[in-house]
Amino acid sequence: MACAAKAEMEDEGGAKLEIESKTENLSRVREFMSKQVSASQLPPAERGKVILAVDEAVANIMKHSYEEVASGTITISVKSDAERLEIHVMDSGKKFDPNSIRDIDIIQHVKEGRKTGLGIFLMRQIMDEVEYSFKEGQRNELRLVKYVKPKPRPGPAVQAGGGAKGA
Amino acid sequence: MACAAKAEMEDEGGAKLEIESKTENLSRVREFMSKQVSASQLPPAERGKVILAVDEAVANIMKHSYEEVASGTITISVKSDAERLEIHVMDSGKKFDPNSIRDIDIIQHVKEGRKTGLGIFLMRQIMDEVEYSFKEGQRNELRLVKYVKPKPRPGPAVQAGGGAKGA
Amino acid sequence: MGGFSIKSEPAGGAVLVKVNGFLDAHTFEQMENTINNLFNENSFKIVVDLSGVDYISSAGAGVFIGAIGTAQENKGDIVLMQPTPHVKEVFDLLGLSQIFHFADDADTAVKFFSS
Amino acid sequence: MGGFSIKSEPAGGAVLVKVNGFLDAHTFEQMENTINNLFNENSFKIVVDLSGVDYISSAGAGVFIGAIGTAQENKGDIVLMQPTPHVKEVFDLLGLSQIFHFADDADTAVKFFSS
Ligand SMILES: Nc1ncnc2c1ncn2[C@@H]1O[C@H](COP(=O)(O)OP(=O)(O)O)[C@@H](O)[C@H]1O
Ligand SMILES: Nc1ncnc2c1ncn2[C@@H]1O[C@H](COP(=O)(O)OP(=O)(O)O)[C@@H](O)[C@H]1O
Repeated sequence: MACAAKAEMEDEGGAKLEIESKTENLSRVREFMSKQVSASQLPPAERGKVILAVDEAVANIMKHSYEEVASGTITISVKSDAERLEIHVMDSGKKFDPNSIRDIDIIQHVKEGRKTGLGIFLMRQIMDEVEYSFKEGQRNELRLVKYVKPKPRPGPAVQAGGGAKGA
Repeated sequence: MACAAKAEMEDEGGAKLEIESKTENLSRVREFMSKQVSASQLPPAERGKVILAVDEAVANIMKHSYEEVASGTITISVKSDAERLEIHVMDSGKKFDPNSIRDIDIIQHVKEGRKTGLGIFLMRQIMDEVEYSFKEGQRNELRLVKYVKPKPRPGPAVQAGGGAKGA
Repeated sequence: MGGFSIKSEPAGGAVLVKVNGFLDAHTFEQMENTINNLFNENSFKIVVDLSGVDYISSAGAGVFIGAIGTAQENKGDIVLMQPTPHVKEVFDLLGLSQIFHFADDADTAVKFFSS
Repeated sequence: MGGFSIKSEPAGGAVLVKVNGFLDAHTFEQMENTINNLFNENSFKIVVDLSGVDYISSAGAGVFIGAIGTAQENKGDIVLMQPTPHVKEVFDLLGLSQIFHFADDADTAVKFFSS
Protein backbone atom coordinates (compact mmCIF):
# COMPACT_ATOMS: atom_id res chain seq x y z
CA MET A 1 0.00 0.00 0.00
CA ALA A 2 2.43 2.62 1.22
CA CYS A 3 4.75 3.14 -1.70
CA ALA A 4 6.72 6.31 -2.34
CA ALA A 5 7.18 5.77 -6.05
CA LYS A 6 4.26 5.95 -8.42
CA ALA A 7 2.29 2.78 -8.73
CA GLU A 8 -0.68 1.60 -10.68
CA MET A 9 -2.88 -1.12 -9.26
CA GLU A 10 -5.99 -3.00 -10.14
CA ASP A 11 -8.28 -4.93 -7.78
CA GLU A 12 -11.97 -5.77 -7.36
CA GLY A 13 -12.61 -2.22 -6.20
CA GLY A 14 -11.32 -0.73 -9.44
CA ALA A 15 -8.07 0.84 -10.63
CA LYS A 16 -5.74 2.96 -8.56
CA LEU A 17 -2.83 5.28 -9.27
CA GLU A 18 -0.46 6.67 -6.70
CA ILE A 19 1.84 9.53 -7.69
CA GLU A 20 4.15 12.03 -6.11
CA SER A 21 3.06 15.64 -6.05
CA LYS A 22 5.08 16.92 -9.04
CA THR A 23 3.52 18.61 -12.06
CA GLU A 24 5.58 16.46 -14.41
CA ASN A 25 3.41 13.56 -13.23
CA LEU A 26 0.25 15.14 -14.64
CA SER A 27 0.77 13.47 -18.01
CA ARG A 28 0.96 10.17 -16.14
CA VAL A 29 -2.40 10.95 -14.52
CA ARG A 30 -3.93 11.67 -17.90
CA GLU A 31 -2.60 8.41 -19.37
CA PHE A 32 -4.04 6.48 -16.46
CA MET A 33 -7.41 8.25 -16.77
CA SER A 34 -7.37 7.71 -20.50
CA LYS A 35 -7.28 3.95 -19.95
CA GLN A 36 -10.05 4.15 -17.38
CA VAL A 37 -12.46 6.18 -19.48
CA SER A 38 -11.81 3.99 -22.51
CA ALA A 39 -12.77 0.96 -20.51
CA SER A 40 -15.89 2.69 -19.18
CA GLN A 41 -19.36 3.10 -20.63
CA LEU A 42 -18.96 6.85 -21.02
CA PRO A 43 -19.81 8.24 -24.45
CA PRO A 44 -16.55 8.96 -26.33
CA ALA A 45 -17.36 12.69 -26.49
CA GLU A 46 -17.29 12.91 -22.69
CA ARG A 47 -14.06 11.02 -22.11
CA GLY A 48 -11.57 13.76 -22.83
CA LYS A 49 -13.47 16.14 -20.56
CA VAL A 50 -13.37 13.71 -17.65
CA ILE A 51 -9.61 13.33 -18.08
CA LEU A 52 -9.38 17.12 -17.97
CA ALA A 53 -11.47 17.36 -14.78
CA VAL A 54 -9.19 14.90 -13.00
CA ASP A 55 -6.08 16.71 -14.27
CA GLU A 56 -7.50 19.95 -12.82
CA ALA A 57 -8.22 18.31 -9.47
CA VAL A 58 -4.74 16.84 -9.24
CA ALA A 59 -3.00 20.02 -10.47
CA ASN A 60 -4.84 21.95 -7.75
CA ILE A 61 -3.62 19.58 -5.08
CA MET A 62 -0.05 19.92 -6.34
CA LYS A 63 -0.24 23.68 -6.46
CA HIS A 64 -2.35 24.51 -3.44
CA SER A 65 -2.71 21.57 -1.12
CA TYR A 66 0.94 20.56 -1.13
CA GLU A 67 1.95 24.10 -2.12
CA GLU A 68 4.48 22.93 -4.67
CA VAL A 69 6.49 20.98 -2.12
CA ALA A 70 7.21 17.75 -3.96
CA SER A 71 6.86 15.54 -0.97
CA GLY A 72 3.23 14.54 -0.93
CA THR A 73 1.41 11.59 -2.37
CA ILE A 74 -1.77 11.78 -4.39
CA THR A 75 -3.96 8.74 -4.90
CA ILE A 76 -6.55 8.43 -7.62
CA SER A 77 -9.01 5.58 -7.65
CA VAL A 78 -11.60 4.88 -10.31
CA LYS A 79 -14.68 2.70 -10.34
CA SER A 80 -17.20 2.43 -13.11
CA ASP A 81 -20.36 0.60 -13.96
CA ALA A 82 -23.15 0.87 -16.49
CA GLU A 83 -24.42 4.06 -14.91
CA ARG A 84 -21.47 6.09 -13.75
CA LEU A 85 -17.77 6.69 -13.54
CA GLU A 86 -16.66 7.58 -10.05
CA ILE A 87 -13.25 8.98 -9.26
CA HIS A 88 -11.75 9.59 -5.82
CA VAL A 89 -8.75 11.86 -5.49
CA MET A 90 -6.99 11.72 -2.13
CA ASP A 91 -4.18 13.76 -0.63
CA SER A 92 -2.86 14.50 2.82
CA GLY A 93 -2.03 18.15 2.27
CA LYS A 94 -3.85 21.27 3.39
CA LYS A 95 -7.54 20.89 4.19
CA PHE A 96 -9.62 22.36 1.39
CA ASP A 97 -13.23 22.26 0.27
CA PRO A 98 -13.67 23.37 -3.35
CA ASN A 99 -17.30 24.15 -2.60
CA SER A 100 -16.03 27.18 -0.70
CA ILE A 101 -15.03 28.67 -4.05
CA ARG A 102 -17.66 30.59 -5.99
CA ASP A 103 -18.07 30.32 -9.73
CA ILE A 104 -16.14 32.86 -11.74
CA ASP A 105 -17.34 35.48 -14.19
CA ILE A 106 -15.11 34.72 -17.17
CA ILE A 107 -15.63 38.09 -18.87
CA GLN A 108 -14.54 39.92 -15.73
CA HIS A 109 -11.64 37.49 -15.32
CA VAL A 110 -10.35 38.26 -18.79
CA LYS A 111 -10.87 41.98 -18.28
CA GLU A 112 -8.65 41.84 -15.21
CA GLY A 113 -6.16 39.47 -16.81
CA ARG A 114 -6.64 36.93 -14.02
CA LYS A 115 -5.21 33.68 -15.15
CA THR A 116 -6.09 31.58 -12.13
CA GLY A 117 -9.39 30.45 -10.63
CA LEU A 118 -10.46 28.45 -13.65
CA GLY A 119 -9.82 24.88 -12.53
CA ILE A 120 -12.70 24.39 -10.12
CA PHE A 121 -15.08 26.10 -12.52
CA LEU A 122 -14.02 23.65 -15.24
CA MET A 123 -14.34 20.66 -12.91
CA ARG A 124 -17.91 21.68 -12.13
CA GLN A 125 -18.71 22.30 -15.77
CA ILE A 126 -17.65 18.79 -16.64
CA MET A 127 -18.64 16.53 -13.76
CA ASP A 128 -22.13 15.74 -12.49
CA GLU A 129 -21.02 15.55 -8.87
CA VAL A 130 -18.09 17.29 -7.19
CA GLU A 131 -17.98 16.46 -3.55
CA TYR A 132 -15.42 16.92 -0.87
CA SER A 133 -14.78 15.32 2.49
CA PHE A 134 -12.07 15.47 5.08
CA LYS A 135 -11.21 12.09 6.54
CA GLU A 136 -9.72 11.18 9.87
CA GLY A 137 -5.97 11.00 9.76
CA GLN A 138 -5.56 14.24 7.77
CA ARG A 139 -6.82 13.31 4.38
CA ASN A 140 -8.67 15.27 1.73
CA GLU A 141 -10.93 13.26 -0.47
CA LEU A 142 -12.52 14.64 -3.59
CA ARG A 143 -15.22 12.59 -5.24
CA LEU A 144 -15.94 13.25 -8.89
CA VAL A 145 -18.80 11.50 -10.62
CA LYS A 146 -19.84 11.48 -14.25
CA TYR A 147 -23.08 9.82 -15.30
CA VAL A 148 -23.03 7.62 -18.34
CA LYS A 149 -26.40 9.03 -19.42
CA PRO A 150 -26.43 12.79 -18.96
CA LYS A 151 -29.06 13.90 -16.45
CA PRO A 152 -30.85 17.22 -16.84
CA ARG A 153 -28.87 19.85 -14.96
CA PRO A 154 -30.25 23.06 -13.50
CA GLY A 155 -27.11 25.05 -14.23
CA PRO A 156 -23.45 24.67 -15.09
CA ALA A 157 -22.39 23.93 -11.52
CA VAL A 158 -24.30 21.26 -9.63
CA GLN A 159 -23.33 19.97 -6.27
CA ALA A 160 -25.33 16.82 -5.92
CA GLY A 161 -26.13 15.12 -2.65
CA GLY A 162 -25.20 11.67 -1.36
CA GLY A 163 -22.74 10.70 1.37
CA ALA A 164 -19.03 10.51 0.65
CA LYS A 165 -17.81 6.97 0.37
CA GLY A 166 -14.44 5.60 1.44
CA ALA A 167 -11.88 4.65 -1.17
CA MET B 1 38.47 26.67 -14.26
CA ALA B 2 35.79 24.32 -15.50
CA CYS B 3 33.99 23.35 -12.35
CA ALA B 4 30.39 22.23 -12.16
CA ALA B 5 29.85 23.09 -8.51
CA LYS B 6 29.81 26.66 -7.32
CA ALA B 7 33.18 28.07 -6.45
CA GLU B 8 34.49 31.31 -5.12
CA MET B 9 38.00 32.40 -6.04
CA GLU B 10 40.31 35.30 -5.47
CA ASP B 11 43.37 36.26 -7.54
CA GLU B 12 45.25 39.39 -8.63
CA GLY B 13 42.47 40.14 -11.10
CA GLY B 14 39.83 40.33 -8.36
CA ALA B 15 37.20 38.00 -6.94
CA LYS B 16 35.22 35.46 -8.89
CA LEU B 17 32.12 33.38 -8.26
CA GLU B 18 30.93 30.51 -10.38
CA ILE B 19 27.40 29.20 -9.88
CA GLU B 20 24.95 26.88 -11.52
CA SER B 21 21.90 28.43 -13.16
CA LYS B 22 19.34 27.85 -10.40
CA THR B 23 17.36 30.63 -8.75
CA GLU B 24 18.10 29.23 -5.30
CA ASN B 25 21.69 30.35 -5.93
CA LEU B 26 20.69 34.02 -6.13
CA SER B 27 21.11 34.46 -2.39
CA ARG B 28 24.65 33.11 -2.82
CA VAL B 29 25.29 35.75 -5.50
CA ARG B 30 24.06 38.47 -3.18
CA GLU B 31 26.28 37.26 -0.33
CA PHE B 32 29.27 37.25 -2.63
CA MET B 33 28.45 40.73 -3.96
CA SER B 34 27.89 41.96 -0.42
CA LYS B 35 31.49 41.08 0.46
CA GLN B 36 32.75 42.75 -2.70
CA VAL B 37 30.94 46.03 -2.24
CA SER B 38 31.91 46.17 1.43
CA ALA B 39 35.56 45.87 0.47
CA SER B 40 35.16 48.55 -2.22
CA GLN B 41 35.32 52.32 -2.05
CA LEU B 42 31.64 52.69 -2.95
CA PRO B 43 29.62 54.91 -0.62
CA PRO B 44 27.53 52.70 1.71
CA ALA B 45 24.27 54.08 0.30
CA GLU B 46 25.14 52.69 -3.14
CA ARG B 47 26.17 49.21 -2.07
CA GLY B 48 22.77 47.61 -1.71
CA LYS B 49 21.75 48.92 -5.12
CA VAL B 50 24.79 47.41 -6.82
CA ILE B 51 24.02 44.04 -5.23
CA LEU B 52 20.49 44.38 -6.62
CA ALA B 53 21.74 45.21 -10.14
CA VAL B 54 23.90 42.09 -10.19
CA ASP B 55 21.04 39.96 -8.82
CA GLU B 56 18.86 41.26 -11.67
CA ALA B 57 21.51 40.47 -14.29
CA VAL B 58 21.99 36.95 -12.97
CA ALA B 59 18.25 36.30 -12.52
CA ASN B 60 17.74 37.33 -16.15
CA ILE B 61 20.36 34.88 -17.34
CA MET B 62 18.73 32.09 -15.33
CA LYS B 63 15.29 32.90 -16.63
CA HIS B 64 15.96 33.90 -20.20
CA SER B 65 19.44 32.96 -21.33
CA TYR B 66 19.38 29.43 -19.91
CA GLU B 67 15.57 29.40 -20.01
CA GLU B 68 15.24 27.82 -16.59
CA VAL B 69 17.22 24.74 -17.60
CA ALA B 70 19.44 24.22 -14.59
CA SER B 71 22.43 23.12 -16.58
CA GLY B 72 24.35 26.30 -17.29
CA THR B 73 27.15 28.02 -15.46
CA ILE B 74 27.24 31.71 -14.63
CA THR B 75 30.47 33.42 -13.71
CA ILE B 76 30.68 36.73 -11.91
CA SER B 77 33.95 38.56 -11.57
CA VAL B 78 34.51 41.78 -9.67
CA LYS B 79 37.34 44.29 -9.74
CA SER B 80 37.46 47.55 -7.90
CA ASP B 81 39.78 50.47 -7.39
CA ALA B 82 39.55 53.98 -6.02
CA GLU B 83 37.40 55.10 -8.92
CA ARG B 84 35.07 52.30 -9.84
CA LEU B 85 33.60 48.90 -9.20
CA GLU B 86 33.48 46.77 -12.31
CA ILE B 87 31.49 43.57 -12.55
CA HIS B 88 31.52 41.06 -15.39
CA VAL B 89 28.72 38.54 -15.65
CA MET B 90 29.34 35.70 -18.09
CA ASP B 91 27.15 32.91 -19.37
CA SER B 92 27.08 30.58 -22.34
CA GLY B 93 23.33 30.59 -22.92
CA LYS B 94 21.28 32.35 -25.56
CA LYS B 95 22.86 35.42 -27.17
CA PHE B 96 21.25 38.54 -25.79
CA ASP B 97 22.01 42.26 -25.79
CA PRO B 98 20.05 44.12 -23.08
CA ASN B 99 20.52 47.33 -25.05
CA SER B 100 17.94 45.96 -27.48
CA ILE B 101 15.34 46.46 -24.74
CA ARG B 102 13.72 49.86 -24.43
CA ASP B 103 13.00 51.53 -21.12
CA ILE B 104 9.59 50.85 -19.70
CA ASP B 105 6.80 53.24 -18.79
CA ILE B 106 6.03 52.15 -15.25
CA ILE B 107 2.59 53.77 -15.10
CA GLN B 108 1.53 51.91 -18.23
CA HIS B 109 3.09 48.71 -16.90
CA VAL B 110 1.05 48.88 -13.73
CA LYS B 111 -2.09 49.77 -15.65
CA GLU B 112 -1.68 46.61 -17.70
CA GLY B 113 -0.62 44.52 -14.73
CA ARG B 114 2.65 43.56 -16.44
CA LYS B 115 4.94 42.14 -13.88
CA THR B 116 7.97 41.53 -16.06
CA GLY B 117 10.32 43.85 -17.93
CA LEU B 118 11.58 45.61 -14.83
CA GLY B 119 15.01 44.07 -14.38
CA ILE B 120 16.93 45.78 -17.15
CA PHE B 121 15.29 49.09 -16.30
CA LEU B 122 16.49 48.70 -12.70
CA MET B 123 19.99 47.70 -13.79
CA ARG B 124 20.22 50.87 -15.86
CA GLN B 125 18.83 53.02 -13.07
CA ILE B 126 21.53 51.80 -10.74
CA MET B 127 24.70 51.32 -12.78
CA ASP B 128 26.73 53.98 -14.59
CA GLU B 129 27.64 51.62 -17.43
CA VAL B 130 25.72 48.60 -18.72
CA GLU B 131 27.52 47.07 -21.63
CA TYR B 132 27.17 43.85 -23.45
CA SER B 133 29.44 41.81 -25.68
CA PHE B 134 29.31 38.42 -27.30
CA LYS B 135 32.60 36.57 -27.12
CA GLU B 136 34.00 33.89 -29.33
CA GLY B 137 33.11 30.43 -28.14
CA GLN B 138 29.45 31.25 -27.41
CA ARG B 139 29.67 33.48 -24.41
CA ASN B 140 27.61 36.43 -23.28
CA GLU B 141 29.46 38.98 -21.23
CA LEU B 142 27.70 41.78 -19.41
CA ARG B 143 29.87 44.52 -17.98
CA LEU B 144 28.38 46.59 -15.17
CA VAL B 145 30.27 49.58 -13.83
CA LYS B 146 29.53 51.81 -10.87
CA TYR B 147 31.62 54.91 -10.26
CA VAL B 148 32.78 55.60 -6.74
CA LYS B 149 32.07 59.31 -7.25
CA PRO B 150 28.77 59.77 -9.04
CA LYS B 151 29.16 61.46 -12.41
CA PRO B 152 26.48 63.77 -13.72
CA ARG B 153 24.03 61.68 -15.77
CA PRO B 154 21.84 62.98 -18.55
CA GLY B 155 18.94 60.66 -17.68
CA PRO B 156 18.12 57.59 -15.71
CA ALA B 157 19.48 55.21 -18.33
CA VAL B 158 22.96 55.84 -19.65
CA GLN B 159 24.87 53.54 -21.89
CA ALA B 160 28.41 54.79 -21.65
CA GLY B 161 31.12 54.11 -24.21
CA GLY B 162 34.39 52.20 -23.87
CA GLY B 163 35.38 48.83 -25.30
CA ALA B 164 34.36 45.65 -23.55
CA LYS B 165 37.24 44.10 -21.69
CA GLY B 166 37.95 40.41 -21.16
CA ALA B 167 37.35 38.85 -17.77
CA MET C 1 6.98 14.02 -21.06
CA GLY C 2 5.74 14.15 -24.67
CA GLY C 3 8.33 16.80 -25.58
CA PHE C 4 7.10 20.34 -25.12
CA SER C 5 8.45 23.05 -27.42
CA ILE C 6 7.77 26.63 -28.43
CA LYS C 7 9.16 28.42 -31.47
CA SER C 8 8.56 32.02 -32.56
CA GLU C 9 9.05 33.63 -35.94
CA PRO C 10 8.02 36.94 -37.52
CA ALA C 11 5.04 36.71 -39.87
CA GLY C 12 3.98 39.82 -41.74
CA GLY C 13 4.01 42.35 -38.90
CA ALA C 14 2.91 39.78 -36.34
CA VAL C 15 4.75 37.01 -34.52
CA LEU C 16 3.79 33.41 -35.10
CA VAL C 17 4.31 31.26 -32.03
CA LYS C 18 4.23 27.53 -32.71
CA VAL C 19 3.53 25.38 -29.66
CA ASN C 20 3.94 21.62 -29.53
CA GLY C 21 2.94 19.17 -26.84
CA PHE C 22 0.82 19.59 -23.71
CA LEU C 23 -0.08 23.01 -22.38
CA ASP C 24 -0.76 22.02 -18.78
CA ALA C 25 0.15 23.00 -15.22
CA HIS C 26 3.63 21.62 -15.89
CA THR C 27 4.45 23.57 -19.05
CA PHE C 28 2.35 26.75 -18.91
CA GLU C 29 5.16 28.84 -17.43
CA GLN C 30 7.25 28.38 -20.56
CA MET C 31 4.34 29.67 -22.62
CA GLU C 32 3.94 32.59 -20.23
CA ASN C 33 7.65 33.41 -20.46
CA THR C 34 7.53 33.37 -24.25
CA ILE C 35 4.63 35.80 -24.37
CA ASN C 36 6.10 38.10 -21.74
CA ASN C 37 9.36 38.16 -23.68
CA LEU C 38 7.50 39.16 -26.84
CA PHE C 39 5.77 41.92 -24.91
CA ASN C 40 9.08 43.12 -23.52
CA GLU C 41 10.42 43.28 -27.06
CA ASN C 42 7.33 45.32 -28.04
CA SER C 43 5.64 42.58 -30.02
CA PHE C 44 1.94 42.62 -29.26
CA LYS C 45 0.47 41.08 -32.41
CA ILE C 46 0.69 37.43 -31.59
CA VAL C 47 -0.60 34.40 -33.45
CA VAL C 48 -0.42 31.19 -31.45
CA ASP C 49 -0.36 28.11 -33.66
CA LEU C 50 -2.06 25.47 -31.52
CA SER C 51 -2.22 22.77 -34.18
CA GLY C 52 0.53 20.83 -32.41
CA VAL C 53 -1.05 21.08 -28.96
CA ASP C 54 -2.71 17.79 -28.03
CA TYR C 55 -3.99 18.93 -24.69
CA ILE C 56 -4.69 22.12 -22.78
CA SER C 57 -5.83 22.61 -19.19
CA SER C 58 -6.94 25.73 -17.33
CA ALA C 59 -3.34 26.61 -16.54
CA GLY C 60 -2.61 26.75 -20.27
CA ALA C 61 -5.72 28.72 -21.13
CA GLY C 62 -4.89 31.06 -18.23
CA VAL C 63 -1.75 32.22 -20.00
CA PHE C 64 -3.84 33.66 -22.83
CA ILE C 65 -6.32 35.24 -20.42
CA GLY C 66 -3.45 36.92 -18.65
CA ALA C 67 -1.97 38.19 -21.91
CA ILE C 68 -4.85 39.35 -24.10
CA GLY C 69 -5.46 42.57 -22.17
CA THR C 70 -1.86 43.71 -22.46
CA ALA C 71 -1.78 42.80 -26.15
CA GLN C 72 -4.95 44.77 -26.87
CA GLU C 73 -3.81 47.77 -24.80
CA ASN C 74 -0.82 47.95 -27.11
CA LYS C 75 -2.70 47.74 -30.40
CA GLY C 76 -2.16 44.04 -30.71
CA ASP C 77 -4.10 40.89 -29.91
CA ILE C 78 -3.74 37.16 -29.33
CA VAL C 79 -5.11 35.13 -32.22
CA LEU C 80 -5.42 31.40 -31.67
CA MET C 81 -4.73 29.37 -34.77
CA GLN C 82 -5.93 25.88 -35.60
CA PRO C 83 -6.77 24.49 -32.20
CA THR C 84 -7.60 20.79 -32.36
CA PRO C 85 -11.24 19.99 -31.55
CA HIS C 86 -10.24 18.84 -28.05
CA VAL C 87 -8.39 22.05 -27.34
CA LYS C 88 -11.15 24.19 -28.81
CA GLU C 89 -13.65 22.42 -26.57
CA VAL C 90 -11.74 23.54 -23.47
CA PHE C 91 -11.98 27.16 -24.63
CA ASP C 92 -15.71 26.58 -25.16
CA LEU C 93 -16.15 25.08 -21.69
CA LEU C 94 -14.42 28.06 -20.13
CA GLY C 95 -16.54 30.52 -22.07
CA LEU C 96 -13.45 31.86 -23.81
CA SER C 97 -14.50 31.21 -27.39
CA GLN C 98 -16.64 34.34 -27.29
CA ILE C 99 -13.58 36.39 -26.31
CA PHE C 100 -10.66 35.09 -28.33
CA HIS C 101 -10.28 35.22 -32.09
CA PHE C 102 -9.57 31.96 -33.83
CA ALA C 103 -8.06 31.49 -37.27
CA ASP C 104 -7.82 28.52 -39.59
CA ASP C 105 -4.44 29.32 -41.07
CA ALA C 106 -1.49 31.68 -40.70
CA ASP C 107 -2.58 33.95 -43.57
CA THR C 108 -6.00 34.59 -42.08
CA ALA C 109 -4.47 35.05 -38.65
CA VAL C 110 -1.93 37.61 -39.81
CA LYS C 111 -4.51 39.43 -41.93
CA PHE C 112 -6.65 39.83 -38.84
CA PHE C 113 -4.20 42.45 -37.64
CA SER C 114 -4.41 44.59 -40.75
CA SER C 115 -8.21 44.58 -40.84
CA MET D 1 18.25 29.65 2.20
CA GLY D 2 17.31 32.24 4.83
CA GLY D 3 13.83 30.72 5.32
CA PHE D 4 11.08 32.24 3.28
CA SER D 5 7.57 32.26 4.72
CA ILE D 6 4.17 33.81 4.15
CA LYS D 7 1.29 33.91 6.62
CA SER D 8 -2.17 35.41 6.12
CA GLU D 9 -4.77 36.41 8.70
CA PRO D 10 -7.98 38.44 8.62
CA ALA D 11 -7.63 41.99 9.95
CA GLY D 12 -10.74 44.13 10.21
CA GLY D 13 -12.28 43.47 6.80
CA ALA D 14 -8.89 43.17 5.12
CA VAL D 15 -6.31 40.39 5.01
CA LEU D 16 -2.91 40.92 6.54
CA VAL D 17 -0.19 39.00 4.72
CA LYS D 18 3.07 38.74 6.63
CA VAL D 19 6.10 37.95 4.50
CA ASN D 20 9.49 36.94 5.85
CA GLY D 21 12.79 36.51 4.04
CA PHE D 22 13.86 37.42 0.50
CA LEU D 23 11.32 38.31 -2.14
CA ASP D 24 13.44 37.50 -5.19
CA ALA D 25 13.32 35.53 -8.46
CA HIS D 26 13.46 32.36 -6.38
CA THR D 27 10.54 33.05 -4.04
CA PHE D 28 8.22 35.43 -5.90
CA GLU D 29 5.97 32.64 -7.16
CA GLN D 30 4.95 31.74 -3.63
CA MET D 31 3.95 35.36 -3.08
CA GLU D 32 2.04 35.34 -6.36
CA ASN D 33 0.22 32.14 -5.40
CA THR D 34 -0.78 33.59 -2.05
CA ILE D 35 -2.28 36.69 -3.63
CA ASN D 36 -4.04 34.75 -6.38
CA ASN D 37 -5.52 32.47 -3.74
CA LEU D 38 -6.84 35.45 -1.82
CA PHE D 39 -8.36 36.80 -5.02
CA ASN D 40 -9.97 33.44 -5.75
CA GLU D 41 -11.48 33.51 -2.27
CA ASN D 42 -12.82 37.00 -3.01
CA SER D 43 -10.40 38.84 -0.74
CA PHE D 44 -9.23 41.97 -2.48
CA LYS D 45 -8.30 44.22 0.45
CA ILE D 46 -4.77 43.15 1.09
CA VAL D 47 -2.18 44.53 3.47
CA VAL D 48 1.29 43.14 2.89
CA ASP D 49 3.49 43.39 5.96
CA LEU D 50 6.97 43.79 4.52
CA SER D 51 8.75 44.46 7.81
CA GLY D 52 10.30 41.00 7.72
CA VAL D 53 11.46 41.26 4.11
CA ASP D 54 15.21 41.93 3.99
CA TYR D 55 15.45 42.10 0.25
CA ILE D 56 13.26 42.56 -2.78
CA SER D 57 14.15 42.41 -6.48
CA SER D 58 12.11 43.26 -9.56
CA ALA D 59 10.54 39.78 -9.56
CA GLY D 60 9.15 40.47 -6.09
CA ALA D 61 7.93 43.96 -6.92
CA GLY D 62 6.38 42.54 -10.09
CA VAL D 63 3.97 40.45 -8.04
CA PHE D 64 2.39 43.61 -6.63
CA ILE D 65 2.30 45.28 -10.04
CA GLY D 66 0.49 42.26 -11.41
CA ALA D 67 -2.01 42.27 -8.55
CA ILE D 68 -2.92 45.89 -7.82
CA GLY D 69 -5.18 46.25 -10.86
CA THR D 70 -7.29 43.23 -9.99
CA ALA D 71 -7.51 44.33 -6.36
CA GLN D 72 -8.68 47.82 -7.33
CA GLU D 73 -11.15 46.49 -9.93
CA ASN D 74 -12.79 44.59 -7.08
CA LYS D 75 -13.02 47.49 -4.62
CA GLY D 76 -9.85 46.49 -2.85
CA ASP D 77 -6.21 47.51 -2.99
CA ILE D 78 -2.71 46.37 -2.08
CA VAL D 79 -1.29 48.35 0.83
CA LEU D 80 2.38 47.86 1.58
CA MET D 81 3.17 48.01 5.27
CA GLN D 82 6.47 48.85 6.91
CA PRO D 83 8.95 48.20 4.14
CA THR D 84 12.53 48.46 5.38
CA PRO D 85 14.46 51.40 3.91
CA HIS D 86 16.26 49.04 1.50
CA VAL D 87 13.02 47.58 0.23
CA LYS D 88 11.36 51.00 0.00
CA GLU D 89 14.31 52.22 -2.08
CA VAL D 90 13.63 49.52 -4.68
CA PHE D 91 10.04 50.72 -5.03
CA ASP D 92 11.43 54.25 -5.39
CA LEU D 93 13.91 53.19 -8.08
CA LEU D 94 11.14 51.51 -10.05
CA GLY D 95 8.89 54.55 -9.79
CA LEU D 96 6.34 52.52 -7.85
CA SER D 97 6.20 54.66 -4.74
CA GLN D 98 3.92 57.07 -6.54
CA ILE D 99 1.50 54.23 -7.28
CA PHE D 100 1.34 52.07 -4.18
CA HIS D 101 0.04 53.07 -0.79
CA PHE D 102 2.36 52.54 2.13
CA ALA D 103 1.40 52.31 5.78
CA ASP D 104 3.43 52.46 8.98
CA ASP D 105 1.35 49.99 10.97
CA ALA D 106 -1.51 47.52 10.63
CA ASP D 107 -4.09 49.90 12.07
CA THR D 108 -3.37 52.62 9.54
CA ALA D 109 -3.22 50.05 6.75
CA VAL D 110 -6.59 48.52 7.61
CA LYS D 111 -8.16 51.96 8.11
CA PHE D 112 -7.08 52.87 4.60
CA PHE D 113 -9.81 50.60 3.30
CA SER D 114 -12.60 52.24 5.25
CA SER D 115 -11.60 55.76 4.22
N1 LIG E 1 -6.61 21.17 -3.52
C1 LIG E 1 -6.64 22.43 -3.07
N2 LIG E 1 -6.13 22.72 -1.86
C2 LIG E 1 -6.14 23.97 -1.38
N3 LIG E 1 -6.66 25.02 -2.05
C3 LIG E 1 -7.20 24.81 -3.26
C4 LIG E 1 -7.22 23.51 -3.84
N4 LIG E 1 -7.81 23.62 -5.05
C5 LIG E 1 -8.13 24.91 -5.22
N5 LIG E 1 -7.78 25.64 -4.14
C6 LIG E 1 -8.06 27.09 -3.95
O1 LIG E 1 -9.14 27.44 -4.81
C7 LIG E 1 -8.74 28.46 -5.72
C8 LIG E 1 -9.39 28.25 -7.07
O2 LIG E 1 -8.90 27.07 -7.66
P1 LIG E 1 -8.92 26.91 -9.22
O3 LIG E 1 -10.27 27.31 -9.69
O4 LIG E 1 -8.51 25.55 -9.59
O5 LIG E 1 -7.89 27.96 -9.75
P2 LIG E 1 -6.28 28.02 -9.66
O6 LIG E 1 -5.80 26.71 -9.17
O7 LIG E 1 -5.90 28.30 -11.05
O8 LIG E 1 -5.99 29.15 -8.73
C9 LIG E 1 -7.24 28.39 -5.74
O9 LIG E 1 -6.67 29.60 -6.09
C10 LIG E 1 -6.93 27.97 -4.32
O10 LIG E 1 -6.97 29.09 -3.47
N1 LIG F 1 20.15 37.32 -20.15
C1 LIG F 1 19.12 37.38 -21.01
N2 LIG F 1 19.08 36.52 -22.05
C2 LIG F 1 18.07 36.57 -22.93
N3 LIG F 1 17.05 37.46 -22.87
C3 LIG F 1 17.03 38.34 -21.86
C4 LIG F 1 18.06 38.35 -20.88
N4 LIG F 1 17.78 39.34 -20.01
C5 LIG F 1 16.64 39.91 -20.42
N5 LIG F 1 16.18 39.33 -21.55
C6 LIG F 1 14.98 39.75 -22.31
O1 LIG F 1 14.69 41.11 -21.97
C7 LIG F 1 13.39 41.23 -21.41
C8 LIG F 1 13.37 42.27 -20.32
O2 LIG F 1 14.16 41.83 -19.24
P1 LIG F 1 13.86 42.37 -17.81
O3 LIG F 1 13.72 43.86 -17.89
O4 LIG F 1 14.90 41.92 -16.86
O5 LIG F 1 12.46 41.77 -17.42
P2 LIG F 1 12.01 40.28 -17.05
O6 LIG F 1 13.22 39.46 -16.88
O7 LIG F 1 11.25 40.47 -15.81
O8 LIG F 1 11.17 39.85 -18.20
C9 LIG F 1 13.06 39.85 -20.95
O9 LIG F 1 11.67 39.63 -20.90
C10 LIG F 1 13.75 38.97 -21.97
O10 LIG F 1 12.98 38.89 -23.15
